[in-house]
Amino acid sequence: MTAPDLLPLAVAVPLLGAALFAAVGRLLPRRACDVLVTVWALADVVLLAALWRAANRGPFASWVGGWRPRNGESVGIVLVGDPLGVGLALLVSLLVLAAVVYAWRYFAEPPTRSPGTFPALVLLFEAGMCGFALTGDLFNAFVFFELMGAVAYALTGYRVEDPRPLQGALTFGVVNSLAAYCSLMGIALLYARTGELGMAQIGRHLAAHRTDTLTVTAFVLVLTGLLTKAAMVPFHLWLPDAHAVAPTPVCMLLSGVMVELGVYGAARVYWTVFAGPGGIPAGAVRGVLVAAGVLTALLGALMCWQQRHIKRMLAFSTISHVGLFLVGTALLDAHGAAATALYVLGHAGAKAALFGLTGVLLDQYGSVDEHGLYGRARELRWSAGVMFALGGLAVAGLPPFGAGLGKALSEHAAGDFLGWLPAVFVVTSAVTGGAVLRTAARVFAGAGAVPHDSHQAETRGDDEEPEVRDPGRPVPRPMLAVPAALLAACLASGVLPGLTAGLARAGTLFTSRADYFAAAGQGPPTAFPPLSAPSLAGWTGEGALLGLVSTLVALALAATALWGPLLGGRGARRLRDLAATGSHRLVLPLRRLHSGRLGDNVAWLATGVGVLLVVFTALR
Amino acid sequence: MSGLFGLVPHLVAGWILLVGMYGLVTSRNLVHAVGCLAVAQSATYVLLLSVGFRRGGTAPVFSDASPHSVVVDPVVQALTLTDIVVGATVTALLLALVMQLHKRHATVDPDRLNSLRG
Amino acid sequence: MNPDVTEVLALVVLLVVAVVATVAVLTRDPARQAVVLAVLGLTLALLFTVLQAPDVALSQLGVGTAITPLLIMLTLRRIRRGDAPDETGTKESAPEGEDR
Amino acid sequence: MSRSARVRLFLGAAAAIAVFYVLACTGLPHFGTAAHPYGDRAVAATLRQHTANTVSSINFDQRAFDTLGEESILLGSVLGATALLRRTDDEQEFTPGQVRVLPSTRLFGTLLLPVALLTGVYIVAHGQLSPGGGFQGGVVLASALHLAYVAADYRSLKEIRPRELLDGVDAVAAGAFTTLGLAGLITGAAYLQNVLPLGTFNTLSSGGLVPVINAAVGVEVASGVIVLLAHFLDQALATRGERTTTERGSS
Repeated sequence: MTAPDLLPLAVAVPLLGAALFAAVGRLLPRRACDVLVTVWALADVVLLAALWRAANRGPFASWVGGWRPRNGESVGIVLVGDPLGVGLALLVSLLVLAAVVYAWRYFAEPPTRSPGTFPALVLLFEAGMCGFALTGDLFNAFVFFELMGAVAYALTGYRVEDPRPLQGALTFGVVNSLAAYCSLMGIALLYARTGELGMAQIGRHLAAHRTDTLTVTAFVLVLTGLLTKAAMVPFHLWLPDAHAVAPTPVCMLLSGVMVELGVYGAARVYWTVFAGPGGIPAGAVRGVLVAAGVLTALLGALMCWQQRHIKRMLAFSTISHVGLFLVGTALLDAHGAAATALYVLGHAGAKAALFGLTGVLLDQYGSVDEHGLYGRARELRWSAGVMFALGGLAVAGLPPFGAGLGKALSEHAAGDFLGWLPAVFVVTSAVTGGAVLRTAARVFAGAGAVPHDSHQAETRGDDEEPEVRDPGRPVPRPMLAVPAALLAACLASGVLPGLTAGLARAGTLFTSRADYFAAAGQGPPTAFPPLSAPSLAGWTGEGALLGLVSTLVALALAATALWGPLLGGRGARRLRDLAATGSHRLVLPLRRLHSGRLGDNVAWLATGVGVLLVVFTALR
Repeated sequence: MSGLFGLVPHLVAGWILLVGMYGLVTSRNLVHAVGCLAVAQSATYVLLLSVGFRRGGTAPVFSDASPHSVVVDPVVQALTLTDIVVGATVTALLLALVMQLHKRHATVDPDRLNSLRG
Repeated sequence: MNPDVTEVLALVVLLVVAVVATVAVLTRDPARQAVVLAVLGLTLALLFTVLQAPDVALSQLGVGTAITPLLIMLTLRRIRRGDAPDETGTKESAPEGEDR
Repeated sequence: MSRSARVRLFLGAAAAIAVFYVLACTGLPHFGTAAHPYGDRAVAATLRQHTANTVSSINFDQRAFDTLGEESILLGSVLGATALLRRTDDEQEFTPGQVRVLPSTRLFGTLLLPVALLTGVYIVAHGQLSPGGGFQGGVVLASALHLAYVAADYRSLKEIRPRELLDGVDAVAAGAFTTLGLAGLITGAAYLQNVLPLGTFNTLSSGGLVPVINAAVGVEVASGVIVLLAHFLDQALATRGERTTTERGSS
C-alpha cells in the first residue's frame, strides 16, 4: 500500500476509534479506556508521521473512492498530501495525544457514566481537523469544518454544572455555524460560476472569467467562515468566551491548532482557488489581510494584558498570535508560509503547555483568577511555576524556543514587505509574554504589590466549578509531565537543524500553485523543488537580537505591573495617573465591545463581511 | 427566463440569510435565536438547489425514466442533503446547550447573560 | 424566452418561502416560531419538489417540519418547568391531553 | 453596545452585503441554465455504476467521503447531547403521571406504528432506486417509534425504546460505514471504493456498495435520532430540579 492509499486513513482511523469508544466505552473500566485512547492517539501519530515523510518527497493526491480524474475531470473528492497540510495534521495528532494523556486523571469521575464519551468526542475532533487540513475539495472542507465545529461546541460546554461554559459554547456554536453557512453560500456561488467543487478545478475554471463582483463576493463569503475560525478582528469575539471556559484538555486543542487551521484554510483557498487569472489580485489580498492581521495582533495583545482570568488571558494571547500568523501567511510568499508554519508549531507547544499548567491551578485551587490566586501557589513554584514562566518567555520570543525562531523568521519576512512590521511582532510578543510572566510571578511567587480589584465590567476567574472533584490530592503526574513535554517540544522545534530546511521546502510547495495542481491532476506534472532547496536561515544575529529585545520588554512590562504600584515619588505617581487615564479612555471602550452578547457577535460578523466586500472591491 | 426575473431565486436566498442574521442580532430569546439560525441556513438550501436547476429537467432518478432524459443537477441535491443533516444535528446540540444554560442562569435572554465580558 | 410552468410555480413558491422565513424570524415567541418553522419546512419541501429534488424534499419534510420544531417544543417545555420551580403549581396543557 | 447601536451597525452592514450580493448575482448563469458540467459527469458515472438514483450514487459512492463526515457529525452530536443533557447530581428523575389517552388515538397510533415502520424500511431499502435512502428512511423509522408516545404515553415509549442498546447500535453503524471503506483498501483499491459487484440496473441489489452503506446510514440515523429525541424527551418530561448559581434577576 502506498502513501496515497493511506491518506484517507488519517480521517478514518480516528473515526473508527470514536465509534469504538462510543460503542464499548460503557463496558470498559476507566483505566482501560485511558490506556486504549492513548494507544489509539499514538497510532494516529505514527500514521501521520509516515505520511509526512512521504509528503516531503513530493505532494501526492488520494482520490477517495478511486474516482481518479478522466481527462482532468473527476466526480470524486481528492485529498492532497502536501508537506504543510500533512504536517498540520501531524501537529493535530500530537496535540491530541498530549490532551488525552493530560486527561488521564482529569475528570475524577466520568460524568456521563460512560468513560468512552470524552475520548470519542476528542477523536471525532481529530478526524474533523485532519480532514479539513487534507481535503482538496471545497464542499468537503465545509463538511469537516462543521465536524470539528459541532464536536468543539459539545466539548466546550462539556462541564454543564458550571454556567459559563454553556454561554461560551453557545456563542461559539451560533457564530461559527453562521459563518460556516456564509462560506457555503460562497461555495454555491463558485459552483454556479464554474460548475466544480474541487479547489484546483474551481481555480482552473475561474480563469475563463474576469474578476468581477461575483468573484469578490464568493471570495469574501468563503473567507468568512475561515477567518471566523481564525478569530480575525472583528470575527474574533467568540474566541475568548469559548477558550476561557472549555475544559483544559480541550483548550489545548482549540488554541493550539484549531484556530490556526482557520488561517491555513484561508491561505489554502486563496492559493488554490483565487491566486490565478480570474481570481483576486495578490496585492489586494496582501494589503487587506496584513492590515487585518496587524489589527488583530495589537487588539489581542492589549486585551490580553487587561485580563485577570488566566484562561481568558491566554485566549486573547492566542488571538494576538493568530494575528501574527495571518500577517506571515498574507505576505503570500514561500518564506512567510514556512516561517509561519514554524511559528505555529512553536506556539502550539508553548500555549498548550500554558493551558495545561492553568489546569493544574484549577485542579489545586479551584480558581484561575490571577488576583485571587496571588501568592497561593507558592508550593508549586519549582514545578508548575517555573514551567509557566518558561512558557511566558517562549511566548515572548526568547531564543532558542521554537516560538522565538518562528517569530524571528516571520518578522524577517514581514520586514522585507514593510519596514515597520517587525515592530508589531516585537510589541505583540512582548505584551502577551509579559502578561504571562506577570501572572506567573503573582501566582507562584506572590511577587509585587497585592493586586486590587478594579470596578470595571470584567470576567473574574474565581468561583469556577473545579474540573476535578478531589481538591486534596497531589497534582496528578500527567498534568505536569505533559506541559513539560510540550515545552521541551517547543524548545526542540527551535534548535532541530533539519526542521527549518524541511519547512522551507514545505512553504515553497504550499505557495506553488503549479505543484498543487500537478499533484491534484489538474495541471501538467512539475518537477518538485529538490530536497536541497534554498532553506530558511535559521537563527540569525538580527532574529536573536529582536527575540532578546521582546523578552526584555516583556520582563520590564511584567516588572512594572508588579512593582510599579509600590513606587513612591511624584514621577511614579504621575505616570500611574497617566496610565489610569489611558486605560479609562482607550481600554474601557474596547472592553465594552467584548460584551459576550450573541447579538453583538453577529452584528460584528456582518460588519466584517461588509467591510471586506468594500475593500476587496475597491482594490480588485 | 432572462433578466431580473431569473435572479429571483438567488435573491430570495440572500434575503433569507440576511433576515436570519437580523433575527440573531435582535433576538431576546436563545431558543428563538437557534430558530433564526435554522432560517439562515435554509438560505443555503435555496441557493444550492436554484443553482442546480435545469430548465425542463426532471428529477435525477432513472428507475422509471430513460437514461437519456434531461435531469436537473444531482450534485447540488446531494450537497443539500448533507447540509440538512448537518443543520439538524447542530440545531439539536445548540438547543441542548440552551436547555442547560437556562438551568444555570435562569434566563434565556442573550442580553442578560453577563458572566463573560471585558 | 418565456418561463415554463415549472419555473413560474417555482417563483411563486420561492416568494412564499421568503415571506414565511421573514415571518419566522419576526415571530418572537419561540413556541409560535416553532410552528412557523414547521410551515417553513413544509414550503421548502414544496419548493424542492418543484425544483425536481424529491430526495431533498423528503429529508426536509422529516427534519424541517418534524424534528426541528419538536426539539424546540421539548426545549421550551423543559425551560418553562425550570421557570416555575413549584411543580404542582403549573399545569401544562400537553397536546395529548395529559392529566397530571 | 446598546441594542439600537447594534441594530444600526447591523443594518448598515447588511445593506452593503445586499448591494454586493445583488451585483454578484447578475454575474451568475441564469436560473435554469443548461450548463452543469459536474452534474452531467455525475449522471454518467451513476449509470456506469448501475445505480438508478443519482443522488444516492453521489452520496454513497462518488462523494461518499462527504457522507462519512456528515454521519460523523451525527455521531458527534448524539455523543455531545448525551454529555450535555446528562442528569446532573442536582436533578432527579420523576415518573410522568398516568396519561389518559382517547381510545381512538390509541387505535390510530397502534395501527399507524407498523405502517410507518414498514414505510421507513422501504424508503431505506430502495434508496439506490427511488427518492429516499438511509437518511430519509432513518428519520421515518425514528418518527414511527414515537407514534408510541401518541398512542400510549411516555412510559410505554421508554419500554419499547432500549436507549443504551441504541446508543451502541448508533456507534456500531457509524463504525460500519468507516469500516466498509476499508474494504476497498484491503482489496487493493482505494478507500471507500465501490468494490462490490454492481448488479443489474434498477434492482434492489444494484449499485454495489451503495445499498450496503445506505443501510448502515439508515440504521445510524434511525438510532441516532431516537437517542437524540430520547435525551430531549427525558429532560422535557421526566427530569426536574436544578440549581441556578448566578444572576437570577440581575441585568
